[in-house]
Amino acid sequence: MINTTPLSKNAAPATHAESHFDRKGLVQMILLGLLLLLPVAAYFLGHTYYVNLASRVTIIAMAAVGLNLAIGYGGMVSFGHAAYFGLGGYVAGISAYHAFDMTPFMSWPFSVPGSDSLLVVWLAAVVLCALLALAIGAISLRTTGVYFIMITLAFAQMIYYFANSWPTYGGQDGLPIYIRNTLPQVGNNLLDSSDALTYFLICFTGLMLAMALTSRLMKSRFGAALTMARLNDVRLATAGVSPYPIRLVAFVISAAITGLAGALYADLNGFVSPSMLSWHFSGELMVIVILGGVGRLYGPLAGAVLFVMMETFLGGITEYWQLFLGLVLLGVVLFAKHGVMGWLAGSERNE
Amino acid sequence: MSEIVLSLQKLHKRFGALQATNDVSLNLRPGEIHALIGPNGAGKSTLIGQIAGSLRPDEGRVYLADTDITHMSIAERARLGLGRSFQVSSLAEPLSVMRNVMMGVQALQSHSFRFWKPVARDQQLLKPAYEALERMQLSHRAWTPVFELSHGERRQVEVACALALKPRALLLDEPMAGLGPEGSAKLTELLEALKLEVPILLIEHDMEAVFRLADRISVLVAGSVIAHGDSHAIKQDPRVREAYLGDSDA
Amino acid sequence: MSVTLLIEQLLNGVQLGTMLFLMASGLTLVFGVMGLINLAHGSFYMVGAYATAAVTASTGSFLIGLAAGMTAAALVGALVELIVIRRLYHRPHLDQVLATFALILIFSEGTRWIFGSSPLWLSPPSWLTGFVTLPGDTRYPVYRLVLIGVGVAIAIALYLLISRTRLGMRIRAGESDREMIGALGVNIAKLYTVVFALGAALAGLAGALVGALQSVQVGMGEPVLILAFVVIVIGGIGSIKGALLGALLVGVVDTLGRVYLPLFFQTFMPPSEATGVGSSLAAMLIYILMAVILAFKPKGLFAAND
Amino acid sequence: MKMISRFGLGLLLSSSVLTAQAEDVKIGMITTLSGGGSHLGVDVRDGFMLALEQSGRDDVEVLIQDDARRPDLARSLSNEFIQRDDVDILTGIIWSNLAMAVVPSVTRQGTFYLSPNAGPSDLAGRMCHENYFNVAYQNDNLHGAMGAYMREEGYERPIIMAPNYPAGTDALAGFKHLYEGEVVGELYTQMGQTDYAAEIAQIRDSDADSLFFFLPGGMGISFMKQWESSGVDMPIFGAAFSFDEILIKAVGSAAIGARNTSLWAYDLENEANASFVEGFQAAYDRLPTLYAAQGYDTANLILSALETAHPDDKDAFREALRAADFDSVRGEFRFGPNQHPIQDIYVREVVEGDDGEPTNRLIGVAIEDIQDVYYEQCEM
Repeated sequence: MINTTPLSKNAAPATHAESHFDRKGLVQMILLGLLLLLPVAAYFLGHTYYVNLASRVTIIAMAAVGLNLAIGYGGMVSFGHAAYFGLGGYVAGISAYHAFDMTPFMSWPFSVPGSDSLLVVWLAAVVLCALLALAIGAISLRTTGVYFIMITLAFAQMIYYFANSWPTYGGQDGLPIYIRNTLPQVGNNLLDSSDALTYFLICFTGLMLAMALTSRLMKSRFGAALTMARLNDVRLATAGVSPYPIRLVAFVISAAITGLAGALYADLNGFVSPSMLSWHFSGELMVIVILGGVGRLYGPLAGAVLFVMMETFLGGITEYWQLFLGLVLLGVVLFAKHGVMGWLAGSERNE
Repeated sequence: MSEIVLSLQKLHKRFGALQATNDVSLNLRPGEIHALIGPNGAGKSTLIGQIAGSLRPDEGRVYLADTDITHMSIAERARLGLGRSFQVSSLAEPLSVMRNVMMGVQALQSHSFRFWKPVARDQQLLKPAYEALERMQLSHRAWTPVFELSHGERRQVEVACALALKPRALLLDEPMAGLGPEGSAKLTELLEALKLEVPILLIEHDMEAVFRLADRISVLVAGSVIAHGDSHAIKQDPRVREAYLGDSDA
Repeated sequence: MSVTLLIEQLLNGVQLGTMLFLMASGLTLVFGVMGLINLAHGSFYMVGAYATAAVTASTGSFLIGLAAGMTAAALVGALVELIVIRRLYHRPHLDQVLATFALILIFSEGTRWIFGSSPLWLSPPSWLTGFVTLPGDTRYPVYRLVLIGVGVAIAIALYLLISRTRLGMRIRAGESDREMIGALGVNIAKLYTVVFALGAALAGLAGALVGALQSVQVGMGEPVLILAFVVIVIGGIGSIKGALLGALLVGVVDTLGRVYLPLFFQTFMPPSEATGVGSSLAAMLIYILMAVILAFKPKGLFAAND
Repeated sequence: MKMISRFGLGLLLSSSVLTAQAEDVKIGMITTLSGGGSHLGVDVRDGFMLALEQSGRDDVEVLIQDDARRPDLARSLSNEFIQRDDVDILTGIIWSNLAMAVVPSVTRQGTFYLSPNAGPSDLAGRMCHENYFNVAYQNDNLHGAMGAYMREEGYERPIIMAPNYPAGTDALAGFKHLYEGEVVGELYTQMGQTDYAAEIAQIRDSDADSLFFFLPGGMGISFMKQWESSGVDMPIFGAAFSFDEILIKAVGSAAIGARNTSLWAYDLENEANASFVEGFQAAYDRLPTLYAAQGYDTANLILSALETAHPDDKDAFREALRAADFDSVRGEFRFGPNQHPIQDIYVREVVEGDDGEPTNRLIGVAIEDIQDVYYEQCEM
C-alpha cells in the first residue's frame, strides 16, 4: 500500500510494511533467481533431468497460483481444483491425439480438427476451464463454508469418474502425448518446444505472467472488492457490491490459470490421466498453497519448490515418504500458520 | 405532507408460529431523524432485515423514494442510496479505514469488474472517500487499520462508509451501543448535523439519545407499531409506558 | 428385467445406504457439535477394518474381532482428538481440511508400514454365510441382511441416545449453541472427545463389517469418505436425520443407476457402446443428484444449524 | 542428489553383486512398490533380483524406483533414469497404462525396454519398436486362452465381466475372439469398485452356465468373497491376474474351484522352474507368483544377451535378445516378429493346499503356442 495521494499530510501508511520490504524482496529475488538460473546451469552441464524437474516445479507453482487466487485472496476454499488442472491437461492430450491420428475432434455440428499448436491448446484450455468453472462456481458459490468445500470436491469427483469411465480417451489408462505440441516457428527454430530448456522458459514465462496478473488484479477495484468479499461479505453488500458475481469471476480466473498449468503439465509429461483429476491432487495443491503461505504472491512458488523437493528427495530415501509429508504438513498447519514465505519473509498485511 | 424518502407499507413477517412483524407501516421524511424503539424481542432486528434486504417480508412493500425495493438485494438497495450501519460493528478489520470507506465509492461509480488500475492511486476513489471521512471527523485516521480504532471511532467509520454511498436515507442500528458518554455525545452532535442532508431512521436503545435526537418516534412492541409521535407524546403515552418501561401504575 | 431382480437391487441399495449411514452419522455429528470437517474419518473406517482382521485372525472369532475393531477405532479417534483435532476447533475450515488431509497420509502410510501393502484376509463368520430365500424366490445373502439390520439398529440407537440420554441432551445443546453448553457446566473438552470417539467407532464398525464383504486394504476408506460427504451434503450437514435419508437415497440411486442405466441405453444403442455410456453416466449419477438438490436447497434437505 | 535404492532389497541380497565398475551394465527398474497392487511390483523385483544373484555376475547394476502406480511419476522416473543415470536398459513396469505412458518415449530415446508384465495391444501392433521386448505376454493371451479352454470344455452360455476401462474391454474382446461362440451377457463394472451385489444379482438373473471375469487386484478379492455368500452355483473362470498366490490367500475358501489361465505355474515341471521356485522360497520365504516368474525370466533373458554383447552395441545386443537363448521357467519361449512371446498357456485350478490355505494346481494346457493378433500391424 503506497500513499501517493494528496492526503499525505495524514499519517504515512504502511511504513511497517516497508520495513519488511528488504527482507521480503530479497527472499523473493533469491527464489526467482534460483528457479531461473539452476535449470539454465543444469542444461548447459547436460543434466536435462533437472531442467524438467524445474519445469515441473514451475507448472505446479502456476497451478497453485491459480488456487491461491481462490483460497488465499478470495477466501473460497476450493477442494476441486484438480478438475481444472485435469481438464487443461486433457485439452492438450485430446488435441494432440487427434492431430497425431489426423482425425477430427468433432464433426458435428461443425468440424473441429485436432491441433498440435501450443497456442491453440492453451487458448482452448483457458476457455474450457473458465466455462467449467463458471458452471461449477455458479452452483457451488450459492453455498458457503463446509458446503462449498464439499461441493467443489464432489464436482471434481464427478469429472474424475467421468474421465475414468469414458473409454474414448483412454479412461483410467490415460492418454499419452507422443509428440509434444509445438509453437509456431519464429525465424530459425528458436522456439523448439521439445527442447527442455525452451520448454522450461515457456513455463517460467507462464508462471511470471500468472503472478503478475494476480498481483495487478488484487490491486485493482476488482481486487479490492474480492478482498472485502473474503474479509466481510456483508460489508461488501452493504457498500453496494454484490459479493456473488465478484467471487464467481475470481473463481473462473483462478480455474483458468490452473487449467493453463494443466495443459503445460500434460505436454511436459507427454501424458494425461485421470490422476490429474483426482482429489489427492486437489489436496496436494492446497497443501502447496498452505506450505508456501496462503494469500501471498510468492507463497505458491515457495510451496511448490518445497513440495517437489520433498517428493523427489524423501521419495528417494523411503517408500513411506508421504508419512513424513503428512507430519510436516500437520506441523505447518498447527504451528506455522504463515507458511514458508511467512517464515522466511515475515508476515504480510492485507494492504 | 412532504415528500417521503423511505416508506414501509403494511409489512408482515412470520417465523413459524411467531408473528415477528405485524402490519408495520413507517415513513421517513427529508430532514428528520425518525427513531424506532422497542423492548428486546419486539421485532426490531427482523424489521431492519426487511428494510436492508437480508429478509423478505411475507406481505407489504418497501419503497425508497418512488422505487419499490421490496425484492432487491442488499447491494442493489445500497446502490440506490440506502446506507446502513450495524448493531455490531461489521467493518473489514485488517484493512485501513480508507479501504473500508472506498468500497462504497467504488460501488457508486460503476461496476467493480475493473481489473487493471490500482485503487491505491485512484483519485476518483480516494477523494470522495476522504470527504466522507472528514464529515465524520475521522480523516486523521484514514490509513489506520480498523482493528486499531476505538469503539467510538468504529461507529463513526460505519457511518462514513454509509455516507460514501451518497445515500438518500440512513438506517442506523443502535449506533450508540457501547459508547461512553463522551463518544455518545460526539456521535449525537455529528448525527444532528447530518440529518438535514440525509434523513435517518434510527434504531436505538439509548432513550436519552433518542429523546434528544429524534424528531419523531415509533414504538414497536411484539411486532406491531403501538405508538407514533414526537418525544413528548411518546413519553406521555400510557401504552408505551406499560409495554416498554414495564410499569403499569407510573 | 424381473421384479425379483428389482427387489434384490433395492435391498442392495438399502444395504449400501445403511453402511454409508454409519460413516455419515459420525461425520455429521462431529460437524454439528464441534463445527469440524474431518477428512480423516475414512482412516477410522480403515483402522476398524484392520483391527478386526488382525484380531479375528488371531482369536478366530469374528465377534471379538468386531468389538476390537470398534474399540480400536474409538481409541484412535479419541487419541487423534486429544492430540490434533482439539487444536483445530477454532481454526478456519481450510486448516481443518489440511490437518485432517495430513492425518490421512499419516494413517495410510503408517498402516502400510505396519501391515504391508497386501490386502488382509477377513470374511464373515461361517454362521453368517449362505443366503436366505425371500418371497418371490429371491435369494439374498444372510450377511447383507445382517448389515441392513445392524444399520437400522444403530440408527435407532443413535436416535434414542440423542433424544433420551444425558449425553444426547448435551450433544443437542452443543449443536444449537456451542457457547452455551460451557455455561451449563458441561465439560466441553470431554464431551468433544466422547463425540469424536463415538463417530470414529461407528466408522470403524462400518469398515469392519464392509471389510469382511470386500477387502481390507490401505486407502479403503477414501471412496467411502467421499460418498459420505455427498450423503451429508445432500442431507444437510449436522443433521442425523438428513444423514439417514441422504445415505439411503445415495445407496439406492447409485445401485439402481449402475444396473439400469446401461440396460436403458441398450434399448437404443449397440450393447458395448451402451454399457460404456451407461456406466460412465452411472458413475456420475449421485453427483448429478447432489447438484440438482443443491440447486434447489443449498443447505441440503434437512439443514440443521450453520 | 537423489539417493538411489540400489537393489531396494539390500537386506535380502548379498551386496557382492552390487559392486559397480566402469564397463558395468546399468538397468533401471520402475515398478509399483507402494499402494494398491504393489505385491505385483515386489514380486517382479524379487524374481528379477533372484536371477541376478543366481548368475553371480557383479557387473550389472540395478537402480530401482517406485512408481506408486502413477503414470506421470513413471514417466518422469524414466526420464530421470535415461537423462541422469544413463541406464542401458529399462524394465519393471506392471501396468499397461503406465507402459503406454513410458515405453514409446523410452524406446525413441534409444534405450532398450523389456516388459516383465504389461502387454498393451498398441505396443504389439502399430506402435511396436525394435527396442521394445515383451517377456511376459500380450494382454489378450490369457483371456483368449481361457476362451479357447471354455469352448473346448463345452460351456455354451458364459457371462463375462470386466471393469470399464481399456484393459477390461480388451480382455473381454480377447476372450470372445477365441471363444468364438455367443456369450449371454457382458457386464462392465466401475474401476476400483468394491461392492458387486448388483452384478451378482444380474448374473443370477441370467441363464448363464459359467462366468468368466477379469477383475485384477483388490476388485477380484471383493468380488469372489461376495460371490461365495450369494449362493449362485456356477463355475467361475478367469486369468491368473485374479488368482495369484497372494490374492487367493486374501480371498480364502471362496476361490476354491476357480480355474484360471496362466503362462506359468509353480508346479510346472522343468529344471529352470525347479531351481527358480526353490531359490525363491529360500530367499523370500514365500511361494512365487507368475509376476516373480516373469521378472526372473526377464533378468535371465538380459543375462543371456549380455553373454554375447554389451547394450552399447545396440544392434548386436538386440539380436542377442531376439534369440531368446535362455532357459525359461515356463518351458518353451520364443519371440514373434513383433518381439512378443509365442508360448503355451496353462490352466490352473485353485485347491486347498496342505496347510489348508488355497493354492493353485496345474491341471493342463489351455492352448499351445499362442501368438497375439497384432503382429501384422507391426512394421519393424
